[in-house]
Amino acid sequence: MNTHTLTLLTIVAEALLKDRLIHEVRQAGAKGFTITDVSGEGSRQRRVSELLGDNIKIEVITKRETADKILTVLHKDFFPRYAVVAFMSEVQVVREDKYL
Amino acid sequence: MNTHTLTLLTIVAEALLKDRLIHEVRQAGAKGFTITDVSGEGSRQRRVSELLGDNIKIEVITKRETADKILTVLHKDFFPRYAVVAFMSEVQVVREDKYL
Amino acid sequence: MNTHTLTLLTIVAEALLKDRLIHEVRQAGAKGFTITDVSGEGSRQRRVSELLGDNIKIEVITKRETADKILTVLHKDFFPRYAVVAFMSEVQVVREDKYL
Amino acid sequence: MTLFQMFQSNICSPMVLAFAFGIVCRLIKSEMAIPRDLYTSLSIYLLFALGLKGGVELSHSPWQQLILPAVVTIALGVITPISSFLSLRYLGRFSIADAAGIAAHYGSVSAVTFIAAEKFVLANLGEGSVAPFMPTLLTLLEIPGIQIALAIGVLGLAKSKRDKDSASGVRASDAAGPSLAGVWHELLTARSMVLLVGGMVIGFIIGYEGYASVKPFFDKGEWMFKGALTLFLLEMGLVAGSRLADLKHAGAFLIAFGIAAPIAHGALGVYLGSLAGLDAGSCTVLGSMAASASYIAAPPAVRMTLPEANPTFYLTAALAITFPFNLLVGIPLYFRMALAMAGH
Amino acid sequence: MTLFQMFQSNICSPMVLAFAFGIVCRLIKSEMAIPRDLYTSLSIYLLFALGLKGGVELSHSPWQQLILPAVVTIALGVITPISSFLSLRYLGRFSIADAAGIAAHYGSVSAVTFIAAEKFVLANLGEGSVAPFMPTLLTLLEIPGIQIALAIGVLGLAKSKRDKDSASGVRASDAAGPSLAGVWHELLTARSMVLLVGGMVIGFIIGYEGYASVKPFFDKGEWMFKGALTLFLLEMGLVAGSRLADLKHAGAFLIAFGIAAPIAHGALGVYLGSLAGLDAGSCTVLGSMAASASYIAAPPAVRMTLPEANPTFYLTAALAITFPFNLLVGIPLYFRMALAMAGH
Amino acid sequence: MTLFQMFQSNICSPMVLAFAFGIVCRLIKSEMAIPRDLYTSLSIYLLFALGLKGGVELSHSPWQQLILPAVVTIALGVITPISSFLSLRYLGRFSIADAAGIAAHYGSVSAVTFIAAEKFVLANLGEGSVAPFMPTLLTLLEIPGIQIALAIGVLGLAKSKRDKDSASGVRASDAAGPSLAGVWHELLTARSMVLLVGGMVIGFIIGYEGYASVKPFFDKGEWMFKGALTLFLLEMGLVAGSRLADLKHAGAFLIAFGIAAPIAHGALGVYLGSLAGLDAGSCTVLGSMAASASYIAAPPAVRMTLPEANPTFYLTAALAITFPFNLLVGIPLYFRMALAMAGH
Ligand SMILES: Nc1ncnc2c1ncn2[C@@H]1O[C@H](COP(=O)(O)O)[C@@H](O)[C@H]1O
Ligand SMILES: Nc1ncnc2c1ncn2[C@@H]1O[C@H](COP(=O)(O)O)[C@@H](O)[C@H]1O
Ligand SMILES: Nc1ncnc2c1ncn2[C@@H]1O[C@H](COP(=O)(O)O)[C@@H](O)[C@H]1O
Ligand code: NA
Ligand code: NA
Ligand code: NA
Repeated sequence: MNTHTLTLLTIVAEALLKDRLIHEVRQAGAKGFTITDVSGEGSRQRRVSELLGDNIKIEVITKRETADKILTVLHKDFFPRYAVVAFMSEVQVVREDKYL
Repeated sequence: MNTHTLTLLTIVAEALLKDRLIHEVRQAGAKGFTITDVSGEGSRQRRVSELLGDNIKIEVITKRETADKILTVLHKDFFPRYAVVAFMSEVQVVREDKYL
Repeated sequence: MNTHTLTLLTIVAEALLKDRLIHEVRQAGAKGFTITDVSGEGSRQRRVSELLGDNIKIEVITKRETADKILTVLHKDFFPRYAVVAFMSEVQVVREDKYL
Repeated sequence: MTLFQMFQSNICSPMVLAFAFGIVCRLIKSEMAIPRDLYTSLSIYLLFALGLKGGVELSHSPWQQLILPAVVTIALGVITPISSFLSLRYLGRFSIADAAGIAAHYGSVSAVTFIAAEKFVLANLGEGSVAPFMPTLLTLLEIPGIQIALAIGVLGLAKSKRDKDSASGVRASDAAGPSLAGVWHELLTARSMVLLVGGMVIGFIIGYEGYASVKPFFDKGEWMFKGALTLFLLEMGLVAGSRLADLKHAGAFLIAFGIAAPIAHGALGVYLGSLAGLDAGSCTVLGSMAASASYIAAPPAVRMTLPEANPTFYLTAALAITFPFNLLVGIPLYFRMALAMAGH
Repeated sequence: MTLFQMFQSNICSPMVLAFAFGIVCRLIKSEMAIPRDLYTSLSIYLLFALGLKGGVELSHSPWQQLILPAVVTIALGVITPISSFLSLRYLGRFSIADAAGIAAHYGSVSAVTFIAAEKFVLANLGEGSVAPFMPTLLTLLEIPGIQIALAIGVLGLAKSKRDKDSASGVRASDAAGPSLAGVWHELLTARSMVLLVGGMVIGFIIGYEGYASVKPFFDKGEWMFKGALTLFLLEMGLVAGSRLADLKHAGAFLIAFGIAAPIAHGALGVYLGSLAGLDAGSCTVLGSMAASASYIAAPPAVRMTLPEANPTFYLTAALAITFPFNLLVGIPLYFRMALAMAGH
Repeated sequence: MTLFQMFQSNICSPMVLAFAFGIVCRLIKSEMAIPRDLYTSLSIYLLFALGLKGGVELSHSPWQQLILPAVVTIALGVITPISSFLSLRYLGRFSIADAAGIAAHYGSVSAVTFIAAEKFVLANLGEGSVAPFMPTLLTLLEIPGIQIALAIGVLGLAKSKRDKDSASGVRASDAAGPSLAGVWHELLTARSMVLLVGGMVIGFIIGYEGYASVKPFFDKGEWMFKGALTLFLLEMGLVAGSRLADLKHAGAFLIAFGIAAPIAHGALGVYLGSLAGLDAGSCTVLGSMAASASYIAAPPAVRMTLPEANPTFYLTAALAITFPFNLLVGIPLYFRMALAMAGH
């Protein structure tokens, strides 16, 4: 299979940010995303899941620039205030145009 | 730890394809897989999750040729008809023989 | 975005190991983790999920040495006795210090 | 009671109001949601309870009475998908796949519409006014219509592809979907079917006596069932509400179809029912069954076998148009038809 | 009955014991957990049932009686968040965000405390001793307090930032949170609000007659509701139990506040209630509402809009201190106050 | 009633049929499934209800009566895991880990078998024919058998490893599992234990009076409990059905063991019960407890501590052989034994 390299951006955040994060992902121009219910612990030691919901993971396959755009928004508006982590890696896809 | 490089193939698809996709994964010779319930949106704008179920994610660690075999089947039988995306990346494992 | 490279360690294991694995992850010095409920099949053909629970996936972003430490414990105490797989890949993060 | 009074009393039942409430929640963009597992649990409970009661009733009703009604029910299961397909394809100019996909839904039956119709008749004519074997007919009507419509769709697509291929001289890969045999197995062993039939068999074995100890838990006449139904209809309202925005994509023809088809099929059901010797109450229920569109069994089967059909069309028509139409207007209407036919 | 006997009978109810049981489970580090979907299902059921009954009662009670009590309820919704903020900020030396976040919880109301208070009054004074429109007041009290506290917090933070900026000469980026208008929509369409109001509207429409068929399923006086409440309180106990360890982070002032605030607000509620002409039973319930701290509607709203506030403070205070205090001590106390005020 | 008639009436109960229905669903490869959270909710409800009722009963029964039955129950908890281990290891030639793993299941007890036995006795001998403290015995029997079998397994494995090491001269790494102390904590605070004991304590405190208000929700004699049990047994049937295919891997010895062990342990339980002065009904229940194999508490404990034991063996034996055997044949059999011993 002939493949193309794209960026997989993964965001893990507290669940109540779901709608706002989806909005930012769309805003930045991503064509799709996949969401998973997860739980977790990090440096913020948030033990509030019962009443505030657990975490969600949002995965976005997109080109590097779009991922960067999303990261910039996260950096500015979300990282300082909420429990959010984000990371990127490279993935191989078959139908590149589907994601651009 | 001494590690070996293998391919991680990730498939995200509508949930009712679960049994058929597992069948294809096994058929191609993969030794195992991990399944997660997810939801998502893509270019097909399917808003049918309540009555047709959400998406699933299938992850398969295997050698590149097996992943290619699965991708070929997806490309032929699934991509044109169903809401499915797939992508690959490289991962490091300790016990290579477990996956071959 | 200026990014740093870290290791993403992914562990898939039978659910009843959850507390023990979290303990090992913390013990090795990781600063956080994300857990997902998953199901799956592997070489052990464990068909016990109804009464013993399904699998969990634990994802840890950390430096390579810490991941190696966790893998060593898995290799010694878990791989031989339980249904567990683990693999690593590289990811790009923005705030490196958060994970160290 | 006038037809209008009937509408009114029908609209003010907790179940209909719960459905409306669900729709409103979506219209005001509330985050309100019923947990997935609660929804599944309620549907397991309702279908099993339905089958159980049906089996108990069957266990002491003479089998001969069942034959004619069963025959007309199967006739409805053959006629309604075909009539739906033809009007959608040739009047509505839908593609083969879309026409067949929608037809599969209207050829099958909605269990909640069945329950609502039965409740309506019992409220108006009293205990005993609906034949005990109606759940059996429900089971008979569930599958054939889906299969017939799917066969039409799959064969039609194959033919149109062969035509294209022979025109272009190229042979397209036949991206094989699941076999029709696979779909039979799928439908016969689907959760809804298995619960109805399983409940029926258990009910038949335990009879009145064994049923007594669990009757308050499962019986349709009891408040437990009614409470569960109220919550289930709240969820149905939520789902229907999130489909309302799709009505504009559905187009005027589909909206008209979603109202005209139930009226036509409902009238046919009432008529065939009376031919088979059913009383007015049972005719109403049979008419409502024929008029209803499946939204539990049909969607996954159609999605699997005819992925070319657009889900927006069939889901919106079945759940956002025909289901509320039947609940509010259709059932009282078929009831009037049945009374008229019985000479009242 | 002496105050002590009241405490005793209160403590030995299955609901209070289930709450205690939940706490014990966490203390002995048991893996015991209530499935998330069961918790959500129970809360949907309880809130909808609460609204439904309230609506049914409203449907045959004269509206004029509601006006004065509604006015004092809204007064409570304005006073309690401000009194909470001021004491937390200036006596307790909490940061603006923390003080406002906690105040949002104490300005709103806990539905389970409401139910417990009503049960308590009915058990002591009998049927009819609580005004039928109390659930309406519950709905009125839910939101204003949250909004007022959030507004105080957001405006206070903005001001302190402007002060800092003008001092340093640098302009910080204003990492925009959601707008207050967004929060209004969020709160008005939140699950708990929608279920209460939706249930109330449905109850109002169906009235006594329509309610009869689902009463055993939904009514607060029936065992179904009590059983569901018992399980819900078990879960509340589990959550509270896992917060107990946080009491040491909360600090002595917050613990004192978690006990003093409900007493003060409860007394105020009882007093305003009697001013508005409510009888002793309804005064007790109004006092308990004012005394209670929200732990369903408030936490997500505060987390969203004031992420600077530390959740450990507001969750621990509301659920691990004030809720059990009201359940065990507060309600009987407000009851004595109400009786005293009524001249008994 | 002859033994045969008893079997027949037993088989036709809704619960047994629901179990059979679950098995059939798996045999026809239906997608039918009970949502995980519903399953967990049902088991929470059933165990808590069981404990609650037990506690209420205890609150007004003289403690001295409990002593002898408690002693023989603990004796059963010591004897049955050892007898199981010995026959599996030396007659069945199972590995140490497998023999100990299976023995842990047969040394403990199945709560659903307990309920079924009690229902059976009450149906045949009427109200009051089972001692009120039986749920207490259930609690006593749950854990010791698991611990004893695990200790046998862990010590046996350690010894066989030492033997191998000293033979080869190499010292294997001792891949440390959880300590037995850890397992004690795990078992004592496991959900099933905590619910039984917690329910019992609450029941003991509230007594008859407090129980009255929630009795219809929780009581074993009420339809709510029976309905929940029916759904739970449907799920058990689904799980057992998916294990049937494993019977061929289990081998003839294990199948024979799965039938012979309950008969032997059941007879012993009946005998010891009558020695302890229990009446025929209670002896039947004690025998059924001894005969039953745990499939809720034991599997995770064994998997955790003895991962070398093959789950296919213990799960298949406990759930696909012994559980249905007891449900259909065992309970009536122990009942005959108990009657015979009582001289009927
Ligand atoms: N090192 C990490 N590896 C994996 N997930 C993490 C890590 N740190 C944080 N997370 C996830 O991100 C969420 C928020 O983290 P934090 O903002 O550090 O509290 C946590 O609840 C975890 O789900
Ligand atoms: N760009 C993307 N990034 C991540 N997941 C995607 C993306 N596009 C599609 N998906 C997932 O694949 C499913 C099917 O996509 P589609 O076929 O485009 O409708 C969606 O529901 C998403 O879960
Ligand atoms: N090749 C694989 N790819 C992805 N996941 C796997 C693979 N092999 C095993 N797993 C996961 O690891 C669990 C334990 O595997 P095993 O120890 O091989 O039975 C399985 O239940 C799967 O969830
Ligand atoms: Na139909
Ligand atoms: Na308050
Ligand atoms: Na036993």
